[in-house]
Amino acid sequence: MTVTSEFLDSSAAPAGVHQGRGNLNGDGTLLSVRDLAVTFGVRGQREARAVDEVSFDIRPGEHIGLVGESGSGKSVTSLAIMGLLPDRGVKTSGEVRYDNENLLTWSSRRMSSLRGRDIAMVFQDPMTSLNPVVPIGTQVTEILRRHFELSKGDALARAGELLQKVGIPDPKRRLKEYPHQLSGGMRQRMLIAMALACEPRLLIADEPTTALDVTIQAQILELLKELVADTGAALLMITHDLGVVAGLCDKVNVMYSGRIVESATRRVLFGNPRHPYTGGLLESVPRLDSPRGAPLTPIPGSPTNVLPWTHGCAFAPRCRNAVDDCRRVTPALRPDGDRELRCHNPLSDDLPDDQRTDA
Amino acid sequence: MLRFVLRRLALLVPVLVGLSILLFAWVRALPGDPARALLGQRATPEGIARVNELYGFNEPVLQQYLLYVKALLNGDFGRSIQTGQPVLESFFEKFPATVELGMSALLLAIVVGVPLGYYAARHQGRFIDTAIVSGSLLGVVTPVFFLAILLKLVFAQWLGWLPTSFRQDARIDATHITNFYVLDGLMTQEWDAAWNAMVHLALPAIALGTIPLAIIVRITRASVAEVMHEDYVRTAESKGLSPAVISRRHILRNALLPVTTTIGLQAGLLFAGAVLTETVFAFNGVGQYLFSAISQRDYPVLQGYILFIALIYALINLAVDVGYGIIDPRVRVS
Amino acid sequence: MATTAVLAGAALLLSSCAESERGNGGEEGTEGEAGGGTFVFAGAAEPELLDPAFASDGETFRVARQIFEGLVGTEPGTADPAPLLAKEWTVSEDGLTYDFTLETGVKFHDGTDFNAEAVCFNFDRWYNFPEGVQSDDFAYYYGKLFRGFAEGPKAGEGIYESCTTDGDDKVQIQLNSPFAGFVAALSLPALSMQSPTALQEYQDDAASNVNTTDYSTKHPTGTGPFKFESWERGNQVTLSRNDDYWGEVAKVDTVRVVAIEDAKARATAVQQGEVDGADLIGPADLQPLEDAGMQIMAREPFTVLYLGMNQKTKPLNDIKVRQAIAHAIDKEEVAAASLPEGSEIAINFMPQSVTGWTDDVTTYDYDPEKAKRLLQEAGADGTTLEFNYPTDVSRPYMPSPADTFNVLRSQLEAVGLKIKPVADVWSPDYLDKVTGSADHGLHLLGWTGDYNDSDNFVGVFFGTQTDEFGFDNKELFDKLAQARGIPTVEEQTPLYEEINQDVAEFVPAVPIAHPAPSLAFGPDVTGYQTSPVNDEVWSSVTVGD
Amino acid sequence: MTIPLPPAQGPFTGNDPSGPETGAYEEDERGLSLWRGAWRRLRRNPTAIVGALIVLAFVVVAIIAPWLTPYEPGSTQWSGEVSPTSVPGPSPDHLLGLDRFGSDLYTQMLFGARQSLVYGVVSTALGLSVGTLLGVLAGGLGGWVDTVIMRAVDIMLSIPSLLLAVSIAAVLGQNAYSIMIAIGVAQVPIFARLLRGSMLSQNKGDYVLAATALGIRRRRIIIGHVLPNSVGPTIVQATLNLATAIIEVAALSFLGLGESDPAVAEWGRMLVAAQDRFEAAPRLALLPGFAIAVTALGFTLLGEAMREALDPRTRR
Repeated sequence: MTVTSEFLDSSAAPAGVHQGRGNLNGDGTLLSVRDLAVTFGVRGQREARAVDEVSFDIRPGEHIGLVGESGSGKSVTSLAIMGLLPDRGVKTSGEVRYDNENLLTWSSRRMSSLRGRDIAMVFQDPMTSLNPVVPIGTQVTEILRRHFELSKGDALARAGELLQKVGIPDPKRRLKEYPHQLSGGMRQRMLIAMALACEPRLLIADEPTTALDVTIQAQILELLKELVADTGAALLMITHDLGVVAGLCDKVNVMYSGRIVESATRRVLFGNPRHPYTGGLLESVPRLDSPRGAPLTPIPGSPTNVLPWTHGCAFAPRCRNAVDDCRRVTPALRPDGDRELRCHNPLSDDLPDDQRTDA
Repeated sequence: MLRFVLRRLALLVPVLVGLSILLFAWVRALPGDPARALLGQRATPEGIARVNELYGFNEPVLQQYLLYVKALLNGDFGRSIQTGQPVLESFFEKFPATVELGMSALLLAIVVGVPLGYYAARHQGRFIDTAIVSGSLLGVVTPVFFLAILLKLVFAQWLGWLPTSFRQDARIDATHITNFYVLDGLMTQEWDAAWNAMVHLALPAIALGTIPLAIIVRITRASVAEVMHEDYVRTAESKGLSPAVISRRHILRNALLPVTTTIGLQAGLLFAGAVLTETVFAFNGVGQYLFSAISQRDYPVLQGYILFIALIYALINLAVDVGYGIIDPRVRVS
Repeated sequence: MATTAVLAGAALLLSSCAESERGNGGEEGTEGEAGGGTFVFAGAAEPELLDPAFASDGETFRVARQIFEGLVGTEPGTADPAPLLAKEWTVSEDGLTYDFTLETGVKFHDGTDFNAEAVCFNFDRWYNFPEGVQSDDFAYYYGKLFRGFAEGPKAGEGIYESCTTDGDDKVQIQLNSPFAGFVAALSLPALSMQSPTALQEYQDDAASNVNTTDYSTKHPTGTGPFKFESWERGNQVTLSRNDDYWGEVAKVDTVRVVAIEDAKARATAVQQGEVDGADLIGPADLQPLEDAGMQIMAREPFTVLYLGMNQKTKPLNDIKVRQAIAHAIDKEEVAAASLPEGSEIAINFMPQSVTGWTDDVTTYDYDPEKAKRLLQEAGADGTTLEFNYPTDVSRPYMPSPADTFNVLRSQLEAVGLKIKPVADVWSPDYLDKVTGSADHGLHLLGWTGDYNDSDNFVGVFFGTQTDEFGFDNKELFDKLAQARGIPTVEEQTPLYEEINQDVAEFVPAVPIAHPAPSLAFGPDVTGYQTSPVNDEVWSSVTVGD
Repeated sequence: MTIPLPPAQGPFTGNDPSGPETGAYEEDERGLSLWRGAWRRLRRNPTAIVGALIVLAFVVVAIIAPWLTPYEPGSTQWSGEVSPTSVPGPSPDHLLGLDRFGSDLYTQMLFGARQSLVYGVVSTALGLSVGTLLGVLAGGLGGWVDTVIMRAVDIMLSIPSLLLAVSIAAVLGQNAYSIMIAIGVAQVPIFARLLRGSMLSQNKGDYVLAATALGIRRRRIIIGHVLPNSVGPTIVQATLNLATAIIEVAALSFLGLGESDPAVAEWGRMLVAAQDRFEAAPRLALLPGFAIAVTALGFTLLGEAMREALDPRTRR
């Protein structure tokens, strides 16, 4: 049972659901981010570079993780891709290549017809991400009617199906209800339903489970995984939770203070983290395979305690491995075997086998 | 919903009772004999005796109060010292004019204020925003009567574009059924009468509407600015919705909730403003009548009108709350 | 004086209007020839009610004069009585019996006949007013003029004896003591003839509030050139032409009287063409209106404005102080600063046209030095005096009291007095305080004559001991009572001249001026006839081309 | 599979896209007290500066008015130069000309500021003190005291404040005090509500809970902790109310209440008096009208800037 097939088979399906959708980039990627930089300039204060030198590729159907603490720039990256950053006080440079074009140069009008249909997004907090005064039905149908020429009735019928897909019981009734009448998990299902309504080619999920109860989190991840697989959409998973990435992603990019510090396949990264920050993140996660009673090791300091990248390595103030160079020389992101790494003094890659993870 | 309304109405009772006590005490606090205060210059010995009997001014205070309330419940709000007209009758005669003026002012305030506030919020920090915000501040601090005088001077006296006073040209033979002149004109298809009434409404409505307009601009701006950054607006944007749908359905529908409440609160302001505006424009409504009652010391009129205005004010706010419940589903259920 | 020019202009305009009327009007204006249209006139307040018998205010009378007529009217442009519903009359030697011959063929608006019986009905109605309406607030004029009623506290004090009919067109009124102003008084709207049928049907003189009876609000019925149409409270009174009028039918179809309290607003309304005419135009607005092409008219002053002094308070009980105040006042400056052009400086408490006016009185010329000297002699320099004046009112004799007060204040302060201003709203506070209590010092007040009668001026002011002036001058009171009782005007004259001299000597108040009330009209209004006693009937008015 | 509960303000909370911009900025404000922070923000806010300058100018003029003019207020000594159709304009002797009563307009304007300040401050102080007392009693004692006071406040709020003021002035008679009292009383409900609300919200605050847990007596908690924390909003409200009070004084004068001297140096009264000299001398109406508006603007700007400064959340 796939949503795709139903969409395409359904007699009510609008002609050319996928019509007008772009091709892949010349290099076979669906989306290719190159040297993305985002600068916030608030009047009267010095500019702050939230994202810099960010590059990664997403191929069709691929699941990519973007991992980092809050303030690491991962959400800004996703908003930049979606063209959702505010116009004022924000400077964006670099390239977001999609359909052989740079999305950053698109007009807002053109972006808006791409959003929701080609690239969709699920946000972190389902409690605040749904409009409290608009019935759920309208919130689902509006995206369908925006991108497909559907009558109100057809859109409602489709919305009902979608709700069923995401596991919301009694969709007919729910469609008439308002968000506050739903639980948090239900709401996140709603948001996922909306995001997948137009069968996007890329789904960006920005911390989709953070705000949910632990028990719900797994369910939602499972649902996401299943639906993404069914529709064949690529997934960009943004999270601070390596656990989430471990179960989902093919490739992982770790960000710190606006830059990618390590980028590798899941297996490589989890098996042998080389950037001290990646290592720190992994050590602070409880693992089923760690010895009983082994203490979790948090990363010392706070993410606000940074060194500007222009002066050296931003992580240096919190880094156990920091050497003099880290405070003087800006590290570059260099290929390092099966990964890319931005570090003067990486962790050794000779971790014992039993500590390697196969998620 | 019904229970909500009933509960709110029940809450109104102590306020009205308290108000009646206050107004009852007020007449007794006025300098001089209460019966004389109520009858004014025309106080004849018989009149005083009659009022004394009617309100029991010679009885114990509690008895007096009960008699007063009994009279109120019988619809006897006393008679004007000036005209001898029953207070209730004059109120209903003049109320349509004030409602017409107040509604026009409010309509103006909403129709102009909401888009301005919205526009300012969407262009926060730019020149146009600064201009709108400064303008609204000026609107808030400019005294109604000063504005009314200015408008009258410039548009009526100097430029001669609009009439200076009255609700309708005395030259026009208009049929008055409801005393809402515009409505009357439309109902009887006396188009020139309706138009004339509207022209006469223009300046007073602008004068009276300016403060609510300024307040609505400010609240809308603040509210839109807040809602604009809500997650659900970002969600809507991420769905690729057109800016129009985002504004209307996702921003305004939320942002206007606090504006609704404000509109209810404006009602009190409008009544006070109507006293000043109607006076400047010789607009024959409750406000002008109150003004002359104030200057003529027409206490029965003041007493009755204040009670009515408080009641209407409370009902308007109740209506606004009910309306709020209709717009905001979160309130509706609870 | 510049004022004469204005008056002459007004007169010119009026006479030319009158001429043109005669030119095209013929004997009786037919409907076709009448100008038609609506004449909108703004007064300063609403009428209080529509039954003039219970009224004493100008606004009520203004409307009443269009609907009702008395037995006697006034000669156009003067205060002198002239035939109206009564064609002619004779008075007996003793001044007690009056015989009136009535116009015939006159009908009330309700279609009933005006005849001798109707006249007696009205006289009897007044005489038999129930106690509730005998107070000054209602039957003020009847009470003042006839001094008593059939019942109540003033039973038996009245001078009215009886009314007898002789056929349909002859009426004899019998008084029990002479009243020289009787005929002139009958020109007052309060004593106009009302339809007995309508009164019986709609009026209830015993109602708890006669202001709100059906008759007083919806059914006033007289014989005048206009019929009552409607009264929208707070808005306007609408009258329509009486096509069956016994005299010359009115020119305009409809007349509306609106109330604009504020003098400035009245002026603006005329200028903007919102109304065709307005009364009591403030002095400040005359020039701008004239510049804008509006017509300005001034009534021949039949008013007096005075500065009253309460002799119950010190040091005003000292005649030297009162004389000093009289010398301190520059009447010309007061008139220039606060009164309309056309006003005349006063030396008597009555206008020149009234019997008894004389220039042979003590005048107190403007002489601040003398004033200071007198104050020093009285030991009163530097004293603080309360000065009461009303706010928010314009009266025919006092168009802008605050301005008048201010000029007087600075003049009085210039001679070393200190002034403490006490302002109150005109009604009821000011009137109560000044005429009904001893709690006042100096005050502004005045009078507009109701009809040509000396007693209507000096008698009103100084006839008895009052709270207003606070003095007890038996000699003066007696002289006034004696003058009142003299049956003919000719015999009264020397006595009133003497009284005026006495008053000037005694200085109970300082007569300041005879202000000329101003009216303004739009450029296309013709035929408005001003009257010193406001007896202005709008039947000759036309609007537009 | 989650990361352990982070420490307060720890690394793994939130998802703030604007994180980097505020990071460094907040750092240096930490440790400043609320008041010092507010003061800093106030000084940086151009709105506050404009407002403060207007208020300062107004207050200074009001205080030193007698030294700025050789004439007495309300003196109509040049009434002879004024006629119904002409009011002398500016001249070396009279910077702004005369008014319609023959007073020096410049002097009247200066002393008008004084009058407005006195009326505004006295009435607001009255409203503030009575309102605060009632609010503290209601919020502090709760129970029937609260019910009674708040019902009374509801009743007062059910009458539009201008009408309330008018009714009170009617009882008190025509004098300056009646205006001050009337406007003051009309402000009572505003302060009572404010104080009660802030007391109630703080009653639930952590530090009150802590203090209660430490066994500190209720009265001391209120006086020592709750009240000081309400000072900020109260000052803000008082500043804003000054603006309203100044306008309402003028409105009551406009309605003919208040002092009886027509030539009194009071802006509202001057405006009324100027109405029928509009054509001859528009400045007579425009100057006091703008003076009222600008003064009210000053207090409003200052009040709003103070509100922003005290409550950083409301900042844009």
